[in-house]
Amino acid sequence: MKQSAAAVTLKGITKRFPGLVANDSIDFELKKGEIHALLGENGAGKSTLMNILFGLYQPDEGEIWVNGNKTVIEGAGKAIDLGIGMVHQHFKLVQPFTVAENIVLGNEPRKFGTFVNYKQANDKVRSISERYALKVDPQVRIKDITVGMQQRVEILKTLYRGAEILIFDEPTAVLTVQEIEELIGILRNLAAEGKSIILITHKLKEVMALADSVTVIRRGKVVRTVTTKETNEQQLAELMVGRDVNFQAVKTKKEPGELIVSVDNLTMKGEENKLVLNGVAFDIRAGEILGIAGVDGNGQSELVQAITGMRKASGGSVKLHGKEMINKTPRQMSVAGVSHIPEDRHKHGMVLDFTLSENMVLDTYFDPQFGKNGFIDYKAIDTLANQLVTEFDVRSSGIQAKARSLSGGNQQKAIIARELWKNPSLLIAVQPTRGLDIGAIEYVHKRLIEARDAGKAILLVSFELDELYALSDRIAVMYEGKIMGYADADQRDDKQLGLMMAGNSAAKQPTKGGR
Amino acid sequence: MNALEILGQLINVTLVFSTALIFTGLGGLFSERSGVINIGLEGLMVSGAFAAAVITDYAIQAGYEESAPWIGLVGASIFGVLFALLHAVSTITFKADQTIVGVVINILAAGIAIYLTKSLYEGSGQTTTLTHVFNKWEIPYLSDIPFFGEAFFKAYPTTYVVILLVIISYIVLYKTHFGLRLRAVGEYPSSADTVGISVTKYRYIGVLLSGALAGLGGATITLTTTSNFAHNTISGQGFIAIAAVIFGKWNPLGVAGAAIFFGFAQAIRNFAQLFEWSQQIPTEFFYMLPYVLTLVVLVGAVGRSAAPGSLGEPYDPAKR
Amino acid sequence: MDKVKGIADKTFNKTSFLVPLVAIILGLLCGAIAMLAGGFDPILAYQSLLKKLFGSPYDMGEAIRAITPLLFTGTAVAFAFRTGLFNIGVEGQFMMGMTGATVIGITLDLPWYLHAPLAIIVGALCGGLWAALTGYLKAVRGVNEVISSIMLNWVALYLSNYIIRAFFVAKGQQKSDPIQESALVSIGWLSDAMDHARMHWGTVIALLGIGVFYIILWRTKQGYELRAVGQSPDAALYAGINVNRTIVKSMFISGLFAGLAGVFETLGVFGYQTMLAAPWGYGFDGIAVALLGGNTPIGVLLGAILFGGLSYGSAGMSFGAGVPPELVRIVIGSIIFFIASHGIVKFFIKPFLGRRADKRKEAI
Amino acid sequence: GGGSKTNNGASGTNASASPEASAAPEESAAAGAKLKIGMVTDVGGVNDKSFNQSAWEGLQKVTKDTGSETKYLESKGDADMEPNLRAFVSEKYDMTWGVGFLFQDAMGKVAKDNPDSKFGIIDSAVDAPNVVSVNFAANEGSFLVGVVAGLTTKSNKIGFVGGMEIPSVTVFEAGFNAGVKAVNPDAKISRNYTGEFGKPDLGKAAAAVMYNDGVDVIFQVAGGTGNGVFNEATARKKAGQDVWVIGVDKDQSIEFGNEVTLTSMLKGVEAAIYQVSTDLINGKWEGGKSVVLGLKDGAVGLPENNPNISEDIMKKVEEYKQQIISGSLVVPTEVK
Ligand SMILES: Nc1ncnc2c1ncn2[C@@H]1O[C@H](COP(=O)(O)OP(=O)(O)OP(=O)(O)O)[C@@H](O)[C@H]1O
Ligand SMILES: Nc1ncnc2c1ncn2[C@@H]1O[C@H](COP(=O)(O)OP(=O)(O)OP(=O)(O)O)[C@@H](O)[C@H]1O
Ligand SMILES: [Mg+2]
Ligand SMILES: [Mg+2]
Repeated sequence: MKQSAAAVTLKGITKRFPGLVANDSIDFELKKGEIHALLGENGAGKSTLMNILFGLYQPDEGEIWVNGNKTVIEGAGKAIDLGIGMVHQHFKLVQPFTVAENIVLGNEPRKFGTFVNYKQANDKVRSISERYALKVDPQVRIKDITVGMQQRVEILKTLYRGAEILIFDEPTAVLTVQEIEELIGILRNLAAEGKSIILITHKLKEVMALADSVTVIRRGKVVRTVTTKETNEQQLAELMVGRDVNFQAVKTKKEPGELIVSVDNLTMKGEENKLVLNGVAFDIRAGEILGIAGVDGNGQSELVQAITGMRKASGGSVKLHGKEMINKTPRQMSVAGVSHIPEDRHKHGMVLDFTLSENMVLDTYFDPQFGKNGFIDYKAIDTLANQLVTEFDVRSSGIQAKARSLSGGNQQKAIIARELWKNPSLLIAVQPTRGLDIGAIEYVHKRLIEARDAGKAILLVSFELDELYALSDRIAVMYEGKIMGYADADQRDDKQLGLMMAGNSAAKQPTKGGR
Repeated sequence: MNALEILGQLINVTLVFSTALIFTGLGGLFSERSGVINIGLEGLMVSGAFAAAVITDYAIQAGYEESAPWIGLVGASIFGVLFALLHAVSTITFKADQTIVGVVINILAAGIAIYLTKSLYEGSGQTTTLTHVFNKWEIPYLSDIPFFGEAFFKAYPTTYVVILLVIISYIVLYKTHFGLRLRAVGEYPSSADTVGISVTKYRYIGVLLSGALAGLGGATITLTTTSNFAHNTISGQGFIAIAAVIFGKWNPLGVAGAAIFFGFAQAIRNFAQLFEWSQQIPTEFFYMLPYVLTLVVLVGAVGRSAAPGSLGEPYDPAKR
Repeated sequence: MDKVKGIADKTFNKTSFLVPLVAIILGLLCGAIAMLAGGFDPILAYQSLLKKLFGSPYDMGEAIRAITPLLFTGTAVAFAFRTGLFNIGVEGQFMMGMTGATVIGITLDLPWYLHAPLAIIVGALCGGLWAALTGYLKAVRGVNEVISSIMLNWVALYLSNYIIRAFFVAKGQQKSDPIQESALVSIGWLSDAMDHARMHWGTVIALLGIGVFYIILWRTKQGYELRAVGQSPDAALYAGINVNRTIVKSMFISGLFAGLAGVFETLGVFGYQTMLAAPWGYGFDGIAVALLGGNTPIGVLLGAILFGGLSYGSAGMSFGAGVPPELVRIVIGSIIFFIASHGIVKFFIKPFLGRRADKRKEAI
Repeated sequence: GGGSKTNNGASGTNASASPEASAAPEESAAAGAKLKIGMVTDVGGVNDKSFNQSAWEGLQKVTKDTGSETKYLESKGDADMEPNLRAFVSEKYDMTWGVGFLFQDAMGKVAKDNPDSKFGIIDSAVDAPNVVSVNFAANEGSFLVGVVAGLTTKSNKIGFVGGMEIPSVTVFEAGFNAGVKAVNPDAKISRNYTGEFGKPDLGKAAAAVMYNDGVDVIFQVAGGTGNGVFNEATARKKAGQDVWVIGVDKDQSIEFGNEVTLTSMLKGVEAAIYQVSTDLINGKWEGGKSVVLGLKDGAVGLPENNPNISEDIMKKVEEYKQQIISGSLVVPTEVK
């Protein structure tokens, strides 16, 4: 019996949070050596379930069986002892520590009883990283490495502890295309080694490519468990959302209008006077979406910061409607008609402890319609908030709810509502669908295309090739602070795009844009 | 006196002022390294200073005259731990706001210490002057070395203890598994939690250590300089120690350096008043000197602050 | 069961009045236990305290006089807290406010309708600018406001002493010359009505100040900016708010309140300024008041009344029952402790509340 | 000696120590009229080992000798002084003392508002018919200890450690300097005002610096801060160094021992309080009187026993004392 026992069996797991049931009597089984995908909308309860399995939350009801034994997992320590490892949605890494320190933390090789044996730690890390072909340098600090590399460290952490059961919570949400490909390879490897893997993701393609079986959760309940062989993307999407989903945003061909923004020779200096932007130039016209592709860290964030005024450029020109706007303040840019859906919605997009209503005017509160003589008319703000919440279907317990209490998808909707309401001539959207489920993605895409059709110029920065191709009229590729060239938005060619993203400019000469 | 002699003595006096600040600063450091802000250092020092005065007094009366200051020192650290326990229970277990509880510790410790003093000493607002306190130790031979002898080898035993503690703290923090875990807990508690390290346990240790060390800091003042406890025995040193922790970038050596700097600024005002020219300068300017000097140095010392990442946040694994 | 928990959670969130109420009772209990341990009679002590507070018009007036500076300093601390700053420098700003008012009050010769307002404004500005210095150092040089304001407290103390000693002390005196009548803001008729208690207009202005605290933060654009910067400097930057300027502004306003506290001690209570060996303590007490009041305007008002009342009444306790006045600080400390650790309060009260909720359930 | 736990007396109720025993005064034997006399201290508190304490000791003696009820209130800040005085008035105390110069304004007001109550003030003068003001010519006594210091020093370096630089302290320095210069014009006098009256650590550091510099006699006028001067001297004496301290206000050799206490500059607060209070009890009280008590009144000067001062020096001291009393020598009150 024990021989063939499942790696993990969850029976009737229920978890309640004040006001909602996050997991409602969930049954789930992970077979040995399989990759099992967990699918569901934002807030369906996936992370909660996995946190229970990893001992971070205690279930209110239900049983956990690991390798055929019923257990109570009262803490992560116990989970680790049971051979469970988890790579969290938000990495659990100590930024100022080195890779090796992070990996051995809690289980340090020692000498004289208490002194950390760093040499041994480094050696051990090197040896497992070689064994699983996960190349990392044990001695660099986490804060100095890329997100993809950090994820490897997380994986190594679990392997170092001898995990046989691995949980991955949205591992691809923050990775670039190349990194995702590498990760898929790694996961296949691990499965081949006999590890059992639970994979949470919103990307159906990945599910189909990787998983053996899929469990779909909706509103805390299991909808169905199927094998990937007997299903397809469309069906999974329907199971998830409970209705038909359009994967491909409908975008009609359209002639762009007048020139809205013109960026020329934009440069910016970073740490140690390194050029993080090195002569960037492009134009965007009304009714046009310019997509920016590129591996994270090649100047995309800096480009956006320069255009929005959040960081000073060291040279060049940013013309809005023909008017020079280089190094204006964020307020001046905003007033001049620039809207910004920021990359980090928690850090920049919202004041999390303000109400939803207050957040709806974060960059327009000073407008005369919200009060005069220095006073604010909160009634007027509430009126607007109610209107936007209805129009954009932002779900919350009310406009006086703290922004913190909203789910990520609804926070993002609120930001988009706010930024579009400003009726900008230029909309800058950075990773607008990061971490959102397919239903929400569909919605955001629809809104962006509507904005484009309404004659706005849109700068879209994204790491998702699907998204770039679905939305953009033109795709510029950034590499090391420069625009390497433009990819053809109508004829998808991932290979050519990949080459440019890797710094190979041979594909196409940089042109300033326009058609 | 020649310049070198003056400098030697300046360092000597500096170390007297600095010792208590280093003890307390190290305490603050351990607490903050575990992620718990300790605004209550002042109160913890008060409790230590009080306990040292009373316990030493009792020990003297019980006939343990020579060991009395040492007994007082130990008692002070225990007393500091008791107050720190209050801090730990409410901020770690009950997730109360750390700043508020720190302020509470300051109010309570001062209130209780003076209340008890008055209860124990017939209504007097201060304890009796202790007949046996620490005397300076002159290290044989070393203290005869010109300059260095005066500067470093004629100090109170507590000074030697604290120097040792600085070194030990450094090693503990950066070389041992305990230190690695403590720093992880302070930096990003969920990283520790998810590898099976008890955040609660390490934070308790950090906060209780701060009580013990700040208690020693307070005791040092009683047992080396004031020889008794009164309502103003501790008046601001705990806050200066907090400044030393921040200024010293949460590193034991840095904290010690910062504390020595503050001590130096205190000492220099006494030396300045020795000189003829100083009579022309209003005394208030000498009193300001330590604080102005500190400000000037702070303003000059730009650089990102290296505060532990989770400082001030109660750890709640369920919080998103 | 869930429902009971829900009710308990609602009843015990921080904004509920029940927690402070229970905390006050527990705090008084702690004080009583300490008194019993010290061999005093807690009942007599609390009776004497109440008698001291309400026993005569004079004492009631003086209690108000004692509460007034706490209204200001509590507001100053709470205001800064709301904008993400820990203004531990209220003490120094208080000193500067006092000194500014003294200088104007002594040196100028103006009609009362100009003199007093000018002295008040200059004093407030002194406090405000002193605080703004802290804000500036934080905004521009990244100096932690806690450290710089602690240092500036001492500098303010000695600077004030120097100014008074060097320019305003008459020969053989240890305090400044008296402030001109025209700059004083005492309310003569009210003082007479209250047996010479030192009543002054500062109390009225302090109450207005609490209103201003509310209006600025929750009714004005400035307040929106201040709160945004306090909650999330990054989001404020995104929103186009000048974060550095807002920090300085916030400290400045906080310092105005602190300065006013000092102003009215000089112009309303003493009519002169002495040289001090140590800070007054109103600034640090202001931190306690702000925390007692959860940094809300109403809370500060009630916190100041509680803190100031207990402190003033402590002299009665000492007079009538022989209890050292420091006991009151144990009571106050305990109250704040229980408010902060409302989890502990919940623990104390749960059985009682559970029963009540059960009853309600039965009724339904 | 501390350590003994007592429950009463925290507020200084003397004759009726604990509330339960409030009937006690009735039972004790009458000695003259039994009155109620109160006293308000400044922030230093009643155990400041300085004039607040002396004042309270004077009142305690009054209780002992006459059975009168005495009580004190400590002021936590300047603002408390007025309500504290009024608290005694409203409790119908027969007389209330304010100890310290800071009481001047508060007492002026309270006395004016309550013409039927009687008051006394130390170290300041209030011009009102129901107030007795007592001041001390501290410069005169300081002159004499200056003479002692000037003649005792071997290094010719003498120190003065003060609390705050305010007239009630500088008057000591003025007299002291004059005394030193009178007998030893070459002596160098260092001064250090620590800025505080209650911080022994500052006093200790100030003394350490001076002794290191070669100073061998320090006159401390710094309240609790001065205790630090004694602590430093005691430690040095133990280590074999030959250093002295001159105490202030009371005979400080009683607390700090004859090993380090060269002598003390007494200020007869205790006697003055006792005198004026018993005057009241005996019906000899003169309201409105303002006195400056000096050498001729025996209110300032050296203690009776000075085991550390040689005959020769004592003779010199006596000479100067007579000159001052006779008026042929006028001691300055201000530091030049
Ligand atoms: N600690 C918590 N306290 C209260 N509610 C919580 C907590 N954690 C999660 N929830 C709520 O439980 C529900 C499930 O959340 P969970 O994080 O499991 O969703 P998810 O399926 O992982 O979503 P996503 O795709 O956005 O990661 C959500 O409504 C969420 O708001
Ligand atoms: N080989 C050893 N020799 C001597 N002492 C050791 C040895 N290994 C561990 N210790 C000490 O024993 C104590 C407990 O060690 P252990 O390895 O159980 O720690 P842990 O379980 O990883 O940590 P935790 O305290 O968080 O449970 C530590 O204080 C450590 O210093
Ligand atoms: Mg999730
Ligand atoms: Mg263990």
